[in-house]
Amino acid sequence: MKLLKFILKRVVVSVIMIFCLVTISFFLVKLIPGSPFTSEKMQAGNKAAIYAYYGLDKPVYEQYFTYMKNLLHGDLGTSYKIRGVTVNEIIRTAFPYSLDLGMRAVAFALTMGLLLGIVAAYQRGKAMDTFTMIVAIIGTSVPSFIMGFFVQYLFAVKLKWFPPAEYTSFAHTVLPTFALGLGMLATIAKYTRTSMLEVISSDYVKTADAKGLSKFRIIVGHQLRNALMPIITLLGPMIASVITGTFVVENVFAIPGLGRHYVTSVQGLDYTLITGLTIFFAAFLVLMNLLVDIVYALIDPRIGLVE
Amino acid sequence: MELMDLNGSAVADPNAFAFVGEQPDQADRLGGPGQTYLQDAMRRFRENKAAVAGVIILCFFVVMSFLGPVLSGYQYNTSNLLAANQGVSAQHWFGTDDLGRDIWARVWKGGQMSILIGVVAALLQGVIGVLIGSIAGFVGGRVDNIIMRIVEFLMAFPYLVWVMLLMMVTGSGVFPMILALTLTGWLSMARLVRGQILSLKHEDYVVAASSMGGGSRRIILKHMIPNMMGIIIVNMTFAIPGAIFSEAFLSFIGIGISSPQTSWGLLVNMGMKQIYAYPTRLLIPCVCISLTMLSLQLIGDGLRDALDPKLRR
Amino acid sequence: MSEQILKVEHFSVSFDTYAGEVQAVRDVSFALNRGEILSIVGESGSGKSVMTQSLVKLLPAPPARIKSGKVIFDGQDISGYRFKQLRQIKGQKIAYIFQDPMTSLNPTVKIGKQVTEGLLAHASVSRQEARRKAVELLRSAGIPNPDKRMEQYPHELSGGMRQRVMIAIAIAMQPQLLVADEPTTALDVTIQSQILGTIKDLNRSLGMAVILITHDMGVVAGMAQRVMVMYGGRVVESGAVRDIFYHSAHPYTRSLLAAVPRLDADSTAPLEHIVGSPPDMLAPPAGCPFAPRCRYAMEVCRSHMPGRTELGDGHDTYCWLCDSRAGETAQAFLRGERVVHSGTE
Amino acid sequence: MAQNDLILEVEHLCQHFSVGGGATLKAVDDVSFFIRRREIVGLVGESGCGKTTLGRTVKQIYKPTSGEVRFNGKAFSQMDKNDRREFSRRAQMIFQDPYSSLDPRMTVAEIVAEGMEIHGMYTEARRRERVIELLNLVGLSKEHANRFPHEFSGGQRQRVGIARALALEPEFLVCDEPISALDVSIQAQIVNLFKELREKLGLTYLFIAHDLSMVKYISDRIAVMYLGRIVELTTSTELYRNPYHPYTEFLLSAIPVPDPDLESGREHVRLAKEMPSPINLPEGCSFYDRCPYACEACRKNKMELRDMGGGHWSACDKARKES
Amino acid sequence: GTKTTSGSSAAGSSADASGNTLKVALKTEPISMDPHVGNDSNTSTALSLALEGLLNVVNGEVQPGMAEKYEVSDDGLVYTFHLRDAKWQDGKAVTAQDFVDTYVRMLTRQDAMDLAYLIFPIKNAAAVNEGTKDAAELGCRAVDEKTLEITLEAAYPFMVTLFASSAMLPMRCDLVEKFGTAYGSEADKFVGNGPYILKKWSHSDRMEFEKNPDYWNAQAIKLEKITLLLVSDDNTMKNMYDTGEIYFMDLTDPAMVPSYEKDPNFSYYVSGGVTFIVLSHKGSSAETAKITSNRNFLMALSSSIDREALVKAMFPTYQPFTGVINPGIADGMGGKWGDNYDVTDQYHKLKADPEAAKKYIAAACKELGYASPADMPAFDFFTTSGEQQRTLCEYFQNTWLETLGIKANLRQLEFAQYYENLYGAPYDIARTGWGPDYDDPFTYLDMWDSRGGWNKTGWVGENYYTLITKANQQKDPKARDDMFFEAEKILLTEAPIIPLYMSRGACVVNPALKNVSINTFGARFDFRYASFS
Ligand SMILES: Nc1ncnc2c1ncn2[C@@H]1O[C@H](COP(=O)(O)OP(=O)(O)OP(=O)(O)O)[C@@H](O)[C@H]1O
Ligand SMILES: Nc1ncnc2c1ncn2[C@@H]1O[C@H](COP(=O)(O)OP(=O)(O)OP(=O)(O)O)[C@@H](O)[C@H]1O
Ligand SMILES: [Mg+2]
Ligand SMILES: [Mg+2]
Repeated sequence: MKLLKFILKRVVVSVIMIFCLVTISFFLVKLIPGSPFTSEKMQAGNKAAIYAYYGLDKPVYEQYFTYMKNLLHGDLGTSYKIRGVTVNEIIRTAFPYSLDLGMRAVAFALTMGLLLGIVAAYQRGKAMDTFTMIVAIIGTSVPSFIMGFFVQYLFAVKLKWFPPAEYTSFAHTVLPTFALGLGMLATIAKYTRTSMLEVISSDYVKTADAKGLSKFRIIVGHQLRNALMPIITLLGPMIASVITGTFVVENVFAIPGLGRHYVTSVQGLDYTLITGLTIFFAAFLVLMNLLVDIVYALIDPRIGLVE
Repeated sequence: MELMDLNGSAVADPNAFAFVGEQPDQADRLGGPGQTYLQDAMRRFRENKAAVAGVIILCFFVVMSFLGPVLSGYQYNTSNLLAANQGVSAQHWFGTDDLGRDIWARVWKGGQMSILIGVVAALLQGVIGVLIGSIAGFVGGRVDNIIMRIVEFLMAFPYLVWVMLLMMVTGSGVFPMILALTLTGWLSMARLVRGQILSLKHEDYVVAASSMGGGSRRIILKHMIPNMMGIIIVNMTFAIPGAIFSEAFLSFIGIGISSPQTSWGLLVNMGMKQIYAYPTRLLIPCVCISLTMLSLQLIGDGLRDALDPKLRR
Repeated sequence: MSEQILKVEHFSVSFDTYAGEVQAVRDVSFALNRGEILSIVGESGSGKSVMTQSLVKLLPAPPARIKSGKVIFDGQDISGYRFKQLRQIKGQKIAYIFQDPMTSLNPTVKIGKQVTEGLLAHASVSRQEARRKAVELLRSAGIPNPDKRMEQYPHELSGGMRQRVMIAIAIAMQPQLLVADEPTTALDVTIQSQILGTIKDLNRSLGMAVILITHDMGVVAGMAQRVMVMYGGRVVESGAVRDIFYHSAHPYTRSLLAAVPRLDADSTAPLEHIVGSPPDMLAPPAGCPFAPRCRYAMEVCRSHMPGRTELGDGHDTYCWLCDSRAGETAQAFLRGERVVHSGTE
Repeated sequence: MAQNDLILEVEHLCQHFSVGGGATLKAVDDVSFFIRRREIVGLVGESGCGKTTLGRTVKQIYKPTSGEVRFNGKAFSQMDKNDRREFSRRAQMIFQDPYSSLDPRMTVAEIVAEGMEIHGMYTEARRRERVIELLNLVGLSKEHANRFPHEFSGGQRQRVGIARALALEPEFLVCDEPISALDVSIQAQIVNLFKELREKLGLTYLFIAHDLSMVKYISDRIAVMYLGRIVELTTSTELYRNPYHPYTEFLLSAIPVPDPDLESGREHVRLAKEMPSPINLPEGCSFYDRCPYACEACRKNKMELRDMGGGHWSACDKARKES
Repeated sequence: GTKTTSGSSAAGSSADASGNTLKVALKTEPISMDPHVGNDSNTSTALSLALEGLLNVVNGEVQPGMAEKYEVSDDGLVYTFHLRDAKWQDGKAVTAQDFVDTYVRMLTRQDAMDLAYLIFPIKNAAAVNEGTKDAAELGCRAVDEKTLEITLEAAYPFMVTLFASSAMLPMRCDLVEKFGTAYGSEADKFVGNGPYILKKWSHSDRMEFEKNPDYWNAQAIKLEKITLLLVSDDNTMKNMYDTGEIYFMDLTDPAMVPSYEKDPNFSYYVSGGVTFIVLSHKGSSAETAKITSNRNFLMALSSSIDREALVKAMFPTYQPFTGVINPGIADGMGGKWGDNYDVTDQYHKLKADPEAAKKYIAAACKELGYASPADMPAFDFFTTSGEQQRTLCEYFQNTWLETLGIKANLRQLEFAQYYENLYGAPYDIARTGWGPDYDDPFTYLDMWDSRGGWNKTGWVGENYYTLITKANQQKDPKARDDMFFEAEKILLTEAPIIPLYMSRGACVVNPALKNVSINTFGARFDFRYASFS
């Protein structure tokens, strides 16, 4: 009941937030110099005609009202650059790929990251700790376009274990999952290690130990729970941004996800697509943060649902 | 009856049993120089070999980024097409690029820029993030809610649009770019700090400090931040490479550092394009970045350990 | 089957810190019989908790390090046991109740789970069964409405309540040895007597041996069969409870007893206390750790740690005053008088 | 004169917590008492009866649900920012839990000096001296100053907490079981210290404790709490000699005596029933369930604390009547 | 070397498994199956599979398409096409009226007119596009169901390649009413008449084509299925090629060429692209405008550049260039433009000449009243985004600074902003390029017509315009070419153009894949007759 009220309240606030976001980005985007309809061979008169056709010649506020009216019906408009295709359609076809890849990467990063972080904390200063640090360094200092290329070259071109690109079978998902997950993995491992170290010497862990619990139960049931807090905070936006698509990895592995649209829509000033993607991402982010807050309250009952 | 001491040896000296009575002043012979938490942490940091190694590596890169370009005798931006695409040689220690520019000089010049940007951006992000996160977590209630929604707003707003708008107002260059990096970089730190503050708020020592009349500023600075320093440091060590690579991306879409200046991120991106033809062009800046990250990680871990009085050597 | 459930020999524990080696426990030996209640009293910081917790390696290592010593539990030397082997003992055969109820319970886990998980780890019981048993345990530890409490989190409970939860956890497996580290420090007298009663009942019915660490001399008097007094990481005296209370042979034990207020005592006169502060375990004194604060200290006390003096009936003390050469000083101690300083340098 | 003599007045103080499911937990319920200057008032009671909560509310850590607390004649609700600041210096609290109440990342010196820094007392150098003085005062030495809390035993930590409180030269101290973690010799030292400080500095204490013999020794008056209410309040000698309330009587009987011969023969009274949950308090007297003297009337009527004569306040006098 | 020889078995097996399927990677997605919306090489490749125009170009040779045969009037102004009995994929017959409707729509539609100018050679087309003439007056007429008559403005010699280009592909205008702007945006919103049928189009991902059994020349079509895959990363494309995932790769990035140059399956092709630096006579300020309009200034910039060394160092597959017309273009006399006309090293030099450059700049300074070039303001120099552009322009920036002392502030812009700047916003210097639309020198000259189209530098060449107009009216191809050569000279001496280099296309084909047609005009890569060996 309390939870429901909390969620409801947040949803209302979030809708307002997204409304502001749409409004502000709608107007701001139009301030960027340039035009979605330039091309090297465009005749002067033709541009005006196209603008008129798409209603871009009207005052911006009028365009805004039209957009908002359509938005109420769930219509995000038609892309200017991917001719004739609606933004809804673009999201509908591209998002499943990003979602699938993102989920895999998150699952991979989370399991491996937590594992590495825990082991590193336990083996502080020993081999596994060093290994985790190396993973963290590689994961953060090697950007995903290099990592993507590297795994593709090594595992597809040299070793021929996996296909180099596309996204049609399980074998295809392995390399992009790894490339996308590694950075996250590094971050998660590092944070896990840090917060595990804070928890490891606490008294309640001693209590758990004295009960004769197995290492696994002590770690999972007692240490991890408390060590997870900062990681969960991190995870919200991280998951949101990963499952709504990542430009680089999708680019390297030729995955038709949403990621590239974030970049190309802005580069091409595809106004409708920019705004549509912004709404989509914001909704996701809000959802993830809401989840984070709920999980927060579930994990640490002292905090409660902060409104 | 004559007693043995605990080790089983007898005490022969007859004077040993002279009465002295209590001398409580000598009870304690505690050692340790007079130190505060910070001084103590610094000492422990200095005793940490790995961390010191990190500092040395970092110093090396900082020093080389200024000294390196001078050493080679080549300007980082002078092109010499006739000497283009050379490999490693006695003249050009790291070879030359497509325009015949000395890669050694470029790498170190790029280091200057990347380290500057990474450090300044990470620091700014850190300070702003900690500040705003602290306020949100500490004040709580409506303020927290509003701040967190603003953070969400900023996170959701398309980054590139921010950047392009910013470019309109400020033009391109190092400082607009640092501004652009900071604009969104502080968000994760703020969220993280807020989360930590929410749980630290309930600690008794925080309650104790506030009941003594300690203001929120003091409580945050003296109690909460030191107790979440581990997390803050990790975030900062991640923010630096983040800034370095974002810079490269921004530079290509026109808002970053302007030509002919260069940076590690730019060199990496260029190297990536030519990976098959000239793999060393990617390798060298990559190694530089990785070593810098290594040093940062070592320093970060060392700091974390030094700042945690509970940890052993 | 040996009469002794626990035998500890030459047990030393240190902490490696930046400042150096903190020698928290130094060469402690003692034994505990089945079904016996041994009370450990002593200065705070004298190593009581560290010593008892190190028996099954509960302290994080590093920094804690067991330097030497043997721990023979139930006829087996467990000092060389690794984590896996110790698991069979911890919780099941040796259970602990810790000093601090505020931090000893996991703030993010419901009480119910914290109680049941020990049961589930050792006994093959169903979840339902474990839950039912947990409710029973909580009730027997004196927690009202145990059903409701099962669903609560530690922060929703008062300190006393939390300690009772700790007790419920500890007695869950009916261990052979219960180490109760100041179990009632946070409790009021009524609950204290109830908890102690529970412990005593278990002690009687199961033959469970108990190590009871406490500062409350009244509790010691009521519970213990034998008492061990610690100071500065060492055992200074041990013996049957009456011997300690009525015939203590160590100046520290005497000072301790003298400091206890009595209900019938005059409350205007100041309580007796020991001047000075406890020794620094980073550089513990070579001799008797109590020497600097001892009214009857002699030169030798400073330089040499005395060996054991057996006073009979298991009453042992470690004090140079028992040495025949102590002469005048020992006489004064026995009379309970202050030594009048002869004034010679 | 009378007004001036009272350092703390508590009137109908309530502190209710809302717990899960919309229920409220009346941790402190309609409590009224006062403390005179230089007086030590002991507060005893079953764990969970609300002593800490009362102490914290009095120290302004919790905002009371209702009721009023007056410090030096000034009501909390009337205090402005300066008054509050002044109050935060003049009234100090020693926390029940010596482990969690010290910042793990501060040295003892920093912890002790903090209050002085907050209130800008003394110069930097003088503060450092003061820290050493205070540490010595509570039985720690100056070499402890640079150590961190985790390097101390519980008792040593508690002494740090006491030094921290004393640093601000308070006139009123809320001591939430300040000595229960200490060994007897230090208990004695600290209790002596408290008494001495009262003589020297005219301090006033609200002294929460479990150890009844210590409470008796230190307190001028003692309040007995049961389930959020004060059930008996009188001078310490009177209370021990002449308990009115059945709960007090019961409490006294549970005190262990530091004498094995006496103790071994003694049978502690054990109450048959357990303490009722503070969440759903019974309608009448909250001790009804467990009271050996309970009658039908007790079940229905809540007993108010009232003066039984000679400044002996009690909510019930059955114990006296029946014995 | 490549892995293709060892990987050919893998390639073969994957081809068998999917039943004679060809997988090809494209760097950018085809814009639309509506032929009026885009005509970049990838779009034209996709269009060539599903749509067929009047004529086809296969390996640079014109072959019959929908038109079985055609006649040209003696004056070269009227083309009459005789259509064969062909069907759209939905069974409707392909008629002459379809073509007429298509061209009218191309000129009159409101939503996408970027390409309309391409059919301006048809009589009255420009006027129809401007709205000054009625669509009925367009020189395009369905004589009967199967006969199409097209009348031209002038007897352009390049019309045959234009008829074969994607700009003149037919479309189903009746369906446009149904789908509106979305026509051609999805597989189910498009009807083709080509050798393949578009079965599936998953945007930003792939297009799947299957053999059209009803295609008039179906027996010549060997492959059952062709998949066009979007792979925007060059390295990925290389890795896919090397592992045998794809059978063909267009090496758009010159950095990729060295890896394959010695491969027997590697080949260059003429892409016709030329790259320049242009100066704006309008300038970013009044002061710079004066400088950028100065001829000596332009020559100073130009002669300080070492085209030969630059191209060798940065783009080893390209060629330095000092003209305007790509010498590889048809000269209308059966040969190449470069056979008879050559301006190499004449107006601009292949090698840098710092001495000359310094003389030029000194002259410019004198003319403009500067003591030294250092007194000149910094110039606004912009180019498109990307790593290579940055390196390239840094060369100019550095060279100009070191040889001349001229400062240029480099700015990289995204396309959407780059063109906007080039057309509307003030600037001083820009790097730009041009690719030919049809196989005729005119395509390189037309763009410098200041009165419309592309040239927004502020340079106005009245004599130039009269010259090229007159040239197009010449019957004799030699006379026409001579006049174009004259025009090229005017551009090189008067217009604010600094030519830099010509790009060259390069591709590798898996040896298992045969009969891929590569064209400069029409479909860039035509896979219709491709087959596996
Ligand atoms: N992690 C640690 N690092 C360094 N020293 C420690 C550590 N833990 C405990 N000590 C030291 O070990 C000694 C023994 O501590 P212990 O907790 O056993 O005392 P105790 O006898 O249980 O005291 P109390 O009665 O107050 O609980 C103390 O001097 C303490 O300072
Ligand atoms: N923040 C809180 N939220 C909800 N309930 C609370 C809170 N703090 C205390 N309580 C409840 O209030 C009651 C009184 O708690 P309090 O800590 O004051 O008891 P106490 O008398 O100090 O006990 P102890 O002697 O064990 O320390 C308990 O039932 C406790 O569970
Ligand atoms: Mg202890
Ligand atoms: Mg309490």
